[in-house]
Amino acid sequence: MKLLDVWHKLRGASGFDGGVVLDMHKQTAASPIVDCPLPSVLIHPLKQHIGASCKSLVHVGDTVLRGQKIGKSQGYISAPVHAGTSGRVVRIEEHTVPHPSGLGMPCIFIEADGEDRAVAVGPKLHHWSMEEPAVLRERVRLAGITGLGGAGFPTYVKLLKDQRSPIHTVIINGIECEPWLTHDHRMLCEQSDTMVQGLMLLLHMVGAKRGVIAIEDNKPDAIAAMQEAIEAWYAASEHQKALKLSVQALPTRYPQGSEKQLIQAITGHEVPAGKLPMHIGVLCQNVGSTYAIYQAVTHGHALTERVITVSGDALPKPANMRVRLGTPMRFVFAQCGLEVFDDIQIIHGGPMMGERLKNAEAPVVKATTGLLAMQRDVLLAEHQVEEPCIRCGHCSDVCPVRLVPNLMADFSRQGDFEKAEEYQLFDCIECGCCSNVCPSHIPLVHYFRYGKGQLAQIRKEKSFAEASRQRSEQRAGRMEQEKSEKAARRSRVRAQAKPAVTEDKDA
Amino acid sequence: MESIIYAVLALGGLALLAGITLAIATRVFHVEGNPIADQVDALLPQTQCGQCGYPGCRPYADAVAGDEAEVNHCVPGGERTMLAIAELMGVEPKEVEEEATQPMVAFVREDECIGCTLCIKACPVDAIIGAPKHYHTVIADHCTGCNLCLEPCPVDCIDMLIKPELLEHWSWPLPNTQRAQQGRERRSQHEAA
Amino acid sequence: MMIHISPPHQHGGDSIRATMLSVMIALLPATLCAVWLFGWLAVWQIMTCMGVCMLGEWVALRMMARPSRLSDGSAALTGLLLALTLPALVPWWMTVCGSLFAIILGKQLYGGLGYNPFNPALSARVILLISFPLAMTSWLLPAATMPAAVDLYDVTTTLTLFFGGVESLGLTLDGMTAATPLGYIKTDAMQGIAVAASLQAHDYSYFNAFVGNEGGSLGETSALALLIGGILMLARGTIRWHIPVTYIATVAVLAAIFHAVDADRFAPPLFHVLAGGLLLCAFFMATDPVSSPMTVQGHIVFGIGCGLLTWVIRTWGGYPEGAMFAVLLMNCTVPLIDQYCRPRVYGHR
Amino acid sequence: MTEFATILLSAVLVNNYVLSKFLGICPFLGVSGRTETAIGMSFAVMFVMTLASTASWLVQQFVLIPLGLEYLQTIFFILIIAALVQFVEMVIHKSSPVLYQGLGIYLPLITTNCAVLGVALLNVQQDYNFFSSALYGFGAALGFSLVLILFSGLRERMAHAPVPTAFKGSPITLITAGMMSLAFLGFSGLVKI
Repeated sequence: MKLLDVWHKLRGASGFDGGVVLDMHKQTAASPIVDCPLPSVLIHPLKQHIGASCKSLVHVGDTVLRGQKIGKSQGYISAPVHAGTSGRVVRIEEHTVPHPSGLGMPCIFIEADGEDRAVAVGPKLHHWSMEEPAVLRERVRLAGITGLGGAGFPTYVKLLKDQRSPIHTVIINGIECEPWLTHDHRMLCEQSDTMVQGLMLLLHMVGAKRGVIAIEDNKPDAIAAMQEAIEAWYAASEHQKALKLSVQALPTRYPQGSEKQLIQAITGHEVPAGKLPMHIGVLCQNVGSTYAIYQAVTHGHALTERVITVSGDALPKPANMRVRLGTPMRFVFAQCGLEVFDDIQIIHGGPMMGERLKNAEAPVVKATTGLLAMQRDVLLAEHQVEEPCIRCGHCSDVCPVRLVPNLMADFSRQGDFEKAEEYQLFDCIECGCCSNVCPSHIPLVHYFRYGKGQLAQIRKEKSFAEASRQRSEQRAGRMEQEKSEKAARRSRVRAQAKPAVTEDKDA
Repeated sequence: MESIIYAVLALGGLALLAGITLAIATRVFHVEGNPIADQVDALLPQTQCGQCGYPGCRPYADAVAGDEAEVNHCVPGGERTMLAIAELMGVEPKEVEEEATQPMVAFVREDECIGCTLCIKACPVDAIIGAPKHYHTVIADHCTGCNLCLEPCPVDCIDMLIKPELLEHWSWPLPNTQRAQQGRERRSQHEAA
Repeated sequence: MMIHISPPHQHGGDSIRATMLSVMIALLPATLCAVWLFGWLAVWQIMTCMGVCMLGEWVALRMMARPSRLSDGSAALTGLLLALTLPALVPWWMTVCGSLFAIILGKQLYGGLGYNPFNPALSARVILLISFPLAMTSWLLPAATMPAAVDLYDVTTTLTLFFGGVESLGLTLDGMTAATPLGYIKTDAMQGIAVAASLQAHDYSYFNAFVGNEGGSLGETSALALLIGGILMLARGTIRWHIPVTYIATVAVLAAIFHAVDADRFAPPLFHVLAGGLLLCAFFMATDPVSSPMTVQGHIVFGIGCGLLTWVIRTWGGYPEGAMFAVLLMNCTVPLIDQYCRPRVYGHR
Repeated sequence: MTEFATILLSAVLVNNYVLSKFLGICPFLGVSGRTETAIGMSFAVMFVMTLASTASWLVQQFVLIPLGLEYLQTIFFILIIAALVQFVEMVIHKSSPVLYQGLGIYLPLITTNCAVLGVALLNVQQDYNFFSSALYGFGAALGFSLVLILFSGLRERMAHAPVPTAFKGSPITLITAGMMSLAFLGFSGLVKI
């Protein structure tokens, strides 16, 4: 195995294993970010992150301000939800959310009053370098920031300063390896100074010395803009030479932007299985998250808006938009000239990892990276007839995690989930490379999701059965005890010649 | 004649030797208990519903391990449990007699409950709480949906409800391709054959 | 009822048919070379094999009420591969039997494309070899060295040969056939003749072996054509380099070591690499995706195993050529290789 | 040295018990469904066969020949093998209940495994000395194990293949065994005895 590692290192110019080169379709790469107008009603789902769901803090009829907390986080891994604009709570009910199941969840509906009055989550901290990292981290938590790259992991959890594994490198993930999406690209070009400031802020919060801005080499303008911004920063602040900031251009290859793969490409280390990047001293933040963190700290803004790419081959006017969270997708599409959705498939996110949505009613949430309106007939699934696997091995060639996808999918299909797990099913990052290259059009990722779901189900049933058994055994023991006590009492009663009547009653 | 005696003696002697060796080995390599019953019990869903005809999961596990019961009597466990037990026991899988329906949970209509505690006594997993003459309530998270509380209730105030489908509990179904379905069918055919 | 469809929604455009087509294109040089060497006879053999294979597949799938898979080209490829491993002079009915073995026994009985544990073409080839040892080891002389009486570029002559056998032309096998280099060094070795002497006695030249002007199966003789095809497949990414390279390298290294120890008994490495079906097996048989391992590590193990077995059987075995047996034997080990040769998963030690 | 290598190679590859002598087909087909079971069976057979060939050699040399009882060879050998198998069964039951469960009926069936009796009888026939017979027994078992394990891998892979209904189960298994046998023919002539 060691020899193999050497081989991987030698080959390591491109950084991570596997991966594919895709058609990028970055039509909106040159379109500046525009503001999406405010809709009349905003819809805020009570869970927009990985972790525990939020509890509503408002009632129907309440008036709220922009940035006011309306959903209280429960549990450690969670993030609060804030009102997107000022107005009145009109409904709290189930509504469809961007989720592949098409099921709904409780949402807070806010009717905008048009004034858009805002409230901050805290005072403006322009001199954040004087503040304690813990204070800043608390600010990030209050602002409800989650990873804006699509996964939605609560950001403040990642900013924890751990003595056992101090963070030495902060990576700003400007890779944006999904086709069609360009919002991070535009942010890097338009907000390069803020990005450098945000990176400084992150370095300060975790006490790291090295900051890297990773950008794929298909965005030369973003690379140039960031380099310029960093040079300008070095020129402006003589005294902070101890910090090493750099822009790293990486070859364009999907899934370069996946956190684990990016860390491997930049540091050469792998994140151990079941651990987080912080355990090897790395913090990775998305471009959008960095911007949101900076805004939260310096201006006290809660996370109420984000930049998304609205694109797709069925969209008349694709754009990069700053959208208020909670805006219904139909409204966003209408801004881009799309009103009728016949034969059009909406994808929430990019084409490689995004989900197909049933309709355009769901709102934009924190994890929305982009909205694609695609012609149905160009999508893979529409003409996908699953053929037998010819074991060509392309799937394991392109797997960035070095799995053997076709065998795992086979085990999942046959219902042999334990075997699939033995082949490290849970290490799959569902990047979709394997499905993308499969000559037999096998929906491998779907099989993995199915397998993971079934395994989780089996596990849940197992633990439920175990708990039931314990309760049942306790009950059996208790009844046994009661029985023997009763018997003992009865024999005692019989032994005494003429027992008192009251005693009998007790028994 | 002599050769017959030799033959008998030699064969008898060797047989005796083998017998003694085996007798000693039986002592040395004696296996205690029946670890199989524990393994079977671990596979059962522990609903304690008694639909198998045994008063709970452990008794059924003992019966299966002792070859006294077939592997296909666990209704709530369904096909998956049957296959797992059959594989453990190394026997041919058998069709499950009744397929379990959707997961259910008991619910007490509190305004009708008279507080008789009969259901509390019937519940095999202590999932119903309440005091005499007070409303009883089912702890939904503990309920195994075994139906055992329905029978004793004198006023029929217990309903079995389908567990609602929640977004958090949703999981991906098998892909909708023909091959995926065929794969599952083949699997079950293979197990059954 | 909602149909759930998982990402990705974008596909790279690869397909089974494209893969099969790519292999067939890579076989084109070897096929043309076979036609150049053996004239129309090669054409009849190849057409029979491909036709019968496709027909067999169509009938088999029809009988099992399964959708036809002819359009993906896998049956045609199997036929072509089988034809290239056959001696040119095999009678037509053996060719037909072999093709049916390949498709029905080797492939459809296992469940069709993707499920056959053994390479269909090779298993049919071995069945034929064991059933008809004489016919399968009578190697027709290439057209260039053929006696004038037999014109392999003549349609009627070759048709008569193909359907009626040598006897129908009033000839005997002796005048038209020659042993393969592997064959004569083996027979000579049994009589104690040194390798070099044996090669010299049979006018062996590396150049002829390289371009293919020597006795052998239809498509296995020309190292040049096979190399062109192999490189084409490597360049197009149809196969990975690990199996052919480790396979050939193992044979070469073993041969070099033993040749250095005893040059009289063991043939030189280059001879081994150019001789027999090694290159055909290394590039086209051992790399058959269905019957070879999945992972890179597996490929390396598989290639080394094939090389080792090929050389051992050639050198010490009863058969002069071991390549196809070696690949078939290694096919047996593929499930185990798949199970034990998996790459280290990201983040695991 | 060369002689020992020849015996071993011949027993493992060239004259493989399963694929060229067609001995031991019962466990070969019966226990090859799963690789783990096959590996367990392999160890059991290796143990039994090596011991059986040595024990039978000893009995042949020191009991049967001196007493002139060669005609009782078969019954003596079966007695020894039966006792050995019983012993192995107890050891496995104690040390690995899972393997014991997996081997199931095939463990006692080693008794009637013709390969074991075959190795004992062939040893006598070929006039091997003590070490040669031990080696031959071990080699034959090694060959059996090699083929059994390879075959179990193939069968695991075939288990879920859409084999035509008429060929499901034993037919395709036997065809595969035949194909393996063909492949092993490649070794013929490897060792000249």
